Amino acid sequence: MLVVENLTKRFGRNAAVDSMNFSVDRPMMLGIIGRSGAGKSTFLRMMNRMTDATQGSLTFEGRDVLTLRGRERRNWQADCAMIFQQFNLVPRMDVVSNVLHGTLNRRSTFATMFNLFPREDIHHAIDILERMGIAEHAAKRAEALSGGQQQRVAIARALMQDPKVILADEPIASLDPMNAQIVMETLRRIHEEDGRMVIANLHTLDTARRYCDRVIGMRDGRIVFDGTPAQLTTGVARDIYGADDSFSEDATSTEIRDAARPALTARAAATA
Amino acid sequence: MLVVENLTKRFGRNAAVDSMNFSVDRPMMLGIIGRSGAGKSTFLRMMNRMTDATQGSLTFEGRDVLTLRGRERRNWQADCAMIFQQFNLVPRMDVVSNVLHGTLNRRSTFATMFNLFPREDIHHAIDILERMGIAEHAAKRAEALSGGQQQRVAIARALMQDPKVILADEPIASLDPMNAQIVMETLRRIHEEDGRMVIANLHTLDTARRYCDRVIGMRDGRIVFDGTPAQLTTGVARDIYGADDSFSEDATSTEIRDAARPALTARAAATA
Amino acid sequence: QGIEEFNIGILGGENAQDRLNNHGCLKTYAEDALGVPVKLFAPADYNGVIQGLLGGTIHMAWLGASAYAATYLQDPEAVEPVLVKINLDGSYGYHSIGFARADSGITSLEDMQDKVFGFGDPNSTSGYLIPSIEIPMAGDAITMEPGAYFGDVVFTGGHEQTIVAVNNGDIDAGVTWADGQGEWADGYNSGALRKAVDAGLVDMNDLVEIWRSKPIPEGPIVLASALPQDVKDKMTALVDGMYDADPECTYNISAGESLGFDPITHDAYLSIIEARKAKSE
Amino acid sequence: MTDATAYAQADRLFGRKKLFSWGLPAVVLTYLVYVAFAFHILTPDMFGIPSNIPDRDRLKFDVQNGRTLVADMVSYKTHVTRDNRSGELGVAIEGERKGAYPDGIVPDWVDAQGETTVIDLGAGHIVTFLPGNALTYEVPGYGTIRGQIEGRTVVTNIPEDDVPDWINLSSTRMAITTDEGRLSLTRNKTEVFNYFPGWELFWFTLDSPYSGHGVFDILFGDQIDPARGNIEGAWHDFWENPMWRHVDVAWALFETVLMAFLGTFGAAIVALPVAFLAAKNFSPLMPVRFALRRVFDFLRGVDALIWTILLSRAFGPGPMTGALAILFTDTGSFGKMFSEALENVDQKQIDGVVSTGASTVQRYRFGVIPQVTPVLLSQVLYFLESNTRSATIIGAITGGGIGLLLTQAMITQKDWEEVTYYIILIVIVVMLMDSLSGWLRRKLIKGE
Amino acid sequence: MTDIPFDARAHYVEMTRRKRMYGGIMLAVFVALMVSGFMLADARNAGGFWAGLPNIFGFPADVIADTAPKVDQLPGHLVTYFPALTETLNIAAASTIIGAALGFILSLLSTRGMARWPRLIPVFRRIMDVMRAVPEIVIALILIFVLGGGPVPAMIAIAFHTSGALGKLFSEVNENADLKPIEGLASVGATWGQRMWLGVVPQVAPNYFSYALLRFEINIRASAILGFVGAGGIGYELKNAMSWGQGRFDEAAAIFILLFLTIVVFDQISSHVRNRLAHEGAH
Ligand SMILES: Nc1ncnc2c1ncn2[C@@H]1O[C@H](COP(=O)(O)OP(=O)(O)OP(=O)(O)O)[C@@H](O)[C@H]1O
Ligand SMILES: Nc1ncnc2c1ncn2[C@@H]1O[C@H](COP(=O)(O)OP(=O)(O)OP(=O)(O)O)[C@@H](O)[C@H]1O
Ligand SMILES: [Mg+2]
Ligand SMILES: [Mg+2]
Repeated sequence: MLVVENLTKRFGRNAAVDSMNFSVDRPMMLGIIGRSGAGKSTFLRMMNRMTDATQGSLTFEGRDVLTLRGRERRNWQADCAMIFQQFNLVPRMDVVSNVLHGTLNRRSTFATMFNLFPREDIHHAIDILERMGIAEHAAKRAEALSGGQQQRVAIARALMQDPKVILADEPIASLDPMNAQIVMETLRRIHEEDGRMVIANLHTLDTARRYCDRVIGMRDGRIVFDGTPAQLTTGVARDIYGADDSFSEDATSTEIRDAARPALTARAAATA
Repeated sequence: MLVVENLTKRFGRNAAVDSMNFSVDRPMMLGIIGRSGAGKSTFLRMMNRMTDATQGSLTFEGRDVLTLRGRERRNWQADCAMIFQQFNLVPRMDVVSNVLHGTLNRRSTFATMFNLFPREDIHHAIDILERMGIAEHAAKRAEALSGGQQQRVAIARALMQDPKVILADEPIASLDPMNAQIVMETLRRIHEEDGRMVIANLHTLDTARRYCDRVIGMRDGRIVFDGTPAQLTTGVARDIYGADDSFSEDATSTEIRDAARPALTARAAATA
Repeated sequence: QGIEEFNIGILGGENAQDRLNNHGCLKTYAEDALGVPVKLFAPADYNGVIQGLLGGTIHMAWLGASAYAATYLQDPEAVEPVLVKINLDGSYGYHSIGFARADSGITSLEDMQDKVFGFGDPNSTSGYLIPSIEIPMAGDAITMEPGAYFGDVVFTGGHEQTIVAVNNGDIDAGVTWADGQGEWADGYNSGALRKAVDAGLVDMNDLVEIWRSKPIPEGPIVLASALPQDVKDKMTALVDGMYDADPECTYNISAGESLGFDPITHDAYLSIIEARKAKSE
Repeated sequence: MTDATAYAQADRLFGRKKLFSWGLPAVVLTYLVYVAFAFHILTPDMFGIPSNIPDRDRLKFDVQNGRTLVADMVSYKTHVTRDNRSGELGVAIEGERKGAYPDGIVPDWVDAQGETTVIDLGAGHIVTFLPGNALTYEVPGYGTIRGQIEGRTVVTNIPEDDVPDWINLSSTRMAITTDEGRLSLTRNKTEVFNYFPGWELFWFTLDSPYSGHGVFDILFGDQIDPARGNIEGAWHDFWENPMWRHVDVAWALFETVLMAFLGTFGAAIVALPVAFLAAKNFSPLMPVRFALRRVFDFLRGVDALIWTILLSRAFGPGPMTGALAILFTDTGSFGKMFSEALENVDQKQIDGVVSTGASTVQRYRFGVIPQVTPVLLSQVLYFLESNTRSATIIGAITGGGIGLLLTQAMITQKDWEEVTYYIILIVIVVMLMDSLSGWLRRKLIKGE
Repeated sequence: MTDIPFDARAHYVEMTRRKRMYGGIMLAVFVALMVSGFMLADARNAGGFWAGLPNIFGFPADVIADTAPKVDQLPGHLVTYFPALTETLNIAAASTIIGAALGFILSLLSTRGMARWPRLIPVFRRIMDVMRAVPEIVIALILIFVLGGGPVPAMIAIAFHTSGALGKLFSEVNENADLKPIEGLASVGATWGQRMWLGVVPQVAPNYFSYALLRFEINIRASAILGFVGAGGIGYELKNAMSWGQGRFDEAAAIFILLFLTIVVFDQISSHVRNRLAHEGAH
């Protein structure tokens, strides 16, 4: 259903994404890993059409995404929700309004200008918030919520779009381990319960392993790994991250392994 | 040399410190423990004369501390250095200047305003920083240092005062275990090498046990324990903290037990 | 075509509130005569009124001769003079009076060498235009160039400020206006000095007169040329007949005792206009 | 690091710091000294260096003027005048027609009997107007001064070689100033000023039936004026008080606030859309952006003062001109500030909205407006407060508002009590606007 | 979630309805105030807004017409009026320095945690409010009466207002300053002066400087305006040239150019410096 061919994005002379090729035949949870600057975000932004590609094509259910213009392009964006590392909510607006932004594409510009959303949309938004477990914060300003809660609002906004695909750009990078787990589990549940496709950029291997059905590894804009989580060995990881032998997965792990033996944050202990 | 009699501090109707009585006959390292709100900080602040006592007396080497006024009071403050949980340095100033602030009481206001610190003071400050192991940061701004380094600057400032007593109010509460250890060891060394008296508020039992010669336990403003570290059993600790049987010391331990098994910070994992 | 409103501009000399106050009766009469709302405006200085007349936003004003000349020179079509105030003795003129502090030892322009001389408002006839032309004629050496004969030449902003500045010693001498009749000790019968004395601001014993100009023609009441003829006629007739109809109101609008207003034409101000034109070169 | 290098490094550091902490104050101090000389607060001859700075350029401190001013702010004087030609006697507060006592009525400290009038200034100072343009003034501790007009000159019994400094004497005029009052005698008139504390006639002028009645009388007492109810009549006489003109003052005050209000918000309304075109991240065209920036600089650089003068030609005197002057200048300020605020917007929020498929307008509405609103609003409210103050000055130039009344009253220098009144009103209004804008800021920005 | 059953839907709908209503009322009131205010101002003005609009270039056109033939004299005029401009700038700079110094002390005295006499904080706040509320022109005109003409009354008047205005801004900065360093200094026995100078000033200096620069910009205008009503400097010259009108418009134009350039130059310099300070203060 998703076919990416030869997709390339150049900023000046530097190729952020360099002839990416892969295809996906059924809704699944797809993880993209790679170190900073590998081109993960750029790929998602091209897919959501927030950034234009330099060349190549991207087809979703037969729709040639990269050539869409105007109204059609916005419709595609509505079908392809995006979740950001920094949540990218409107902090001064209340939670429900933020979720309702997911309907902007469907509603007339004029009506939304005055914040006039239909009542059933409002109720639907609150239902989604309930599903995310944060309905009691509905009337608060987004900025008043904790990071994990804000990310769940962002997911609620994405769900409000009723999208075919959810793109998540490092959704847990600014969260603590507890919240990270909640958010990843929510995404997984959405995928499983609603059957939506989820593409998530992740910066930790174990998360990708644990939640994804398929993992793509990128390095310098190119795909250097494409396979199941099981195939993702430490050796492969070293390839992807360009790390040497001292590389240990623990250093980037955020998983909460066992309630009795709390997380070892090596970094906290190591810094002087 | 230190005699505290009937010392009381009331905020409104609430007694933060309630007729405290104890005396110390030789310079020693004294730990004060107790849960939050027990009155530990209030006692230290009264001793340093940053807060006025409501009643009672505090005599140090025959000097009636609580009745000192103006110049004499500031002289006492110079003799009785204070170290804070949050370091309380001037963040935008360089490290040496912060250490030199320890001499403010000796220098005229005018001279200090124009940065006219005598050269021997500057050199002395550097010597102290060297002793603290942070001389290479001398010219940096205080804010550019890590927490543990900042606390060592604060101790350096205290030493610069050449005080008879050093009061330390939870000096390691905002430090990670590694730094906590360094700071506590520094304080102990100062006590042993210079023979200065150190009074430290601590919020963890094992720290008190490990570094102090004598421990005072407070609860609701009153002294409920006064003895050697050895007498400080888990039962006594339960008394002091008003905890029930589920109390386990591990929950507040900050000790670094084994380099191979890094610190368990229960709090970090427990917060959602 | 008719008009929708009629705006009267009032020049300085008193504080703004009193000015508006004194012209309240004129406003009432004019509203009756014209049948449109009449508004009074009291801008801060001569220039405010001049700009209003030039822009057509003010329809009637009592100008000084120099201010009329300024208006005429910038736009000859803007206004036309219609009436002039007649003094108690039947003349329509007044003087520019140069004065100094008695204890300064200054008694004439000769004593003013290297001293500070003060004018009022640049648009004032007696406070600037006439003295700036006539004073240099009083002696060969005298010019109005600051620093040449006088130590400095400044503008104080208005008649009242000049009087206060001389009295306070901020400047050594200045010019203001007076009718030149009656006693110096009273500040003459009318004029800025008289008002200052009446207000208790100065004691005339402390001041001496050091110079006096030739008679200066009283400024005209002008009407905007663009007004319909019948409006002009009505307003001219109204003010012309005011002395007989309501002496109290005449007293108020002419700032003191007078014999009312008589018609006048542009020709009476030709020499002033020439003088001003010469100053502008 | 060795001790020696560490010492050297620290010494260098403190050398620099010392230089800075001495250098900066020294520069500032030098400048202030220069200004003190430039403004003649200090002169070379104070330091023994001869200089030819004329006296008038030196700073002086006129205590007498200051005292007069303060006294005038809190007191009023009543004039008793005799016309020496007709012999007519008049009593008037501040010597003004509208403060005149009605014919035949005089205050109780004046005793008029035929051609003789006895005026008791208090503390034993008694002035007597005698027939034949003569008078006596009993000054306790000095004696009785006599004066008379004979022909054209003033004749007195004051010894010519020993005139006290509180008497100003010439052949045409005698003036006496004491703590209790002032007297002047010239050929035309004899005048006595008696000073009293307070703002006389603030509530009612003497011709009002309510003059001299207290609040209680008016509210609960008998009907004073048969034609009108007490409250209605008293309000009317107070509001239309011809001496203090409360109604005009209220209008003037209102006009001032109106100028500030229209100018500030008008400017904000004009500047907001334009600021988008001038912001780097929103402007489609660089030349447009550059041009708009220069337009903003121009509007601001010309300054409200000059705009006032330029606009008074087209719009004449009045509050609209003042409002437009503020509007022009502030459009420049707001244009710049708004576009800077827009350049600093957080792209993340916008991205979030864009990713849902929002249209351009929706992007501005939800991505941009919510985050710039608090910044803009607080800037606008801050300007509103400071423009209230500027509007007094602009009013003084364009001819409108309380500023005109104030400056004119100050320039004529006699009605200091009115000046005080206006100042108090202005201060109150500005402080009210300050609290109002603070209140709105908290309400609208911090949210309920 | 709480145990109490809680209907998020009804609650939220009710809340938006209320918010929308308040918003609507606010907007309506604001629009009504703007429109009626505009109409009122129009009615109380001598010339109407719409009638005057076409004449808006009347005055500039006269100035240009008068200046154009004498353009060669402009440089001379620029030189002539430069000293007056210097005086105006000196007034602005000196009053900013003095005002900032006073404002600094006032702000310390009126900030909780720093005040020398904490009980007097409200008193100092009120004092600053009043200092801010009195227009400069009032003080200048009163002082002219006592001190005579010249730049000093203007300087004092502006400094007076500036200390109130900066005092308030400074105390807002102070409020955000960290009190911990001050406590730290108190514990070593530092005097109040030392605590403020060493503990507060380093934290707030960049913000202070930025506000003071902004104020300097404002004070240049204030000092020009005060000249206009009688306190000397470039404003005085401008008023005289402008009042005389035709014949001296070339001088007016020269003064105008000087004033305009000065304001624009200082405005640009100060916004540049302030931007840099803001970025430096960020980390
Ligand atoms: N707007 C842009 N202009 C220029 N270069 C860009 C832009 N956006 C991204 N790049 C460059 O493209 C490359 C890929 O960036 P991208 O953000 O896609 O990486 P990433 O894998 O998401 O990294 P990170 O983990 O840091 O988010 C980087 O070298 C980056 O500097
Ligand atoms: N300035 C103050 N005003 C009013 N109450 C105060 C003040 N300072 C302290 N208290 C109260 O006095 C009691 C003792 O406070 P104190 O800070 O001494 O406790 P502590 O043992 O240091 O606790 P912690 O571990 O939280 O620092 C508390 O109940 C506190 O609320
Ligand atoms: Mg990225
Ligand atoms: Mg504590």
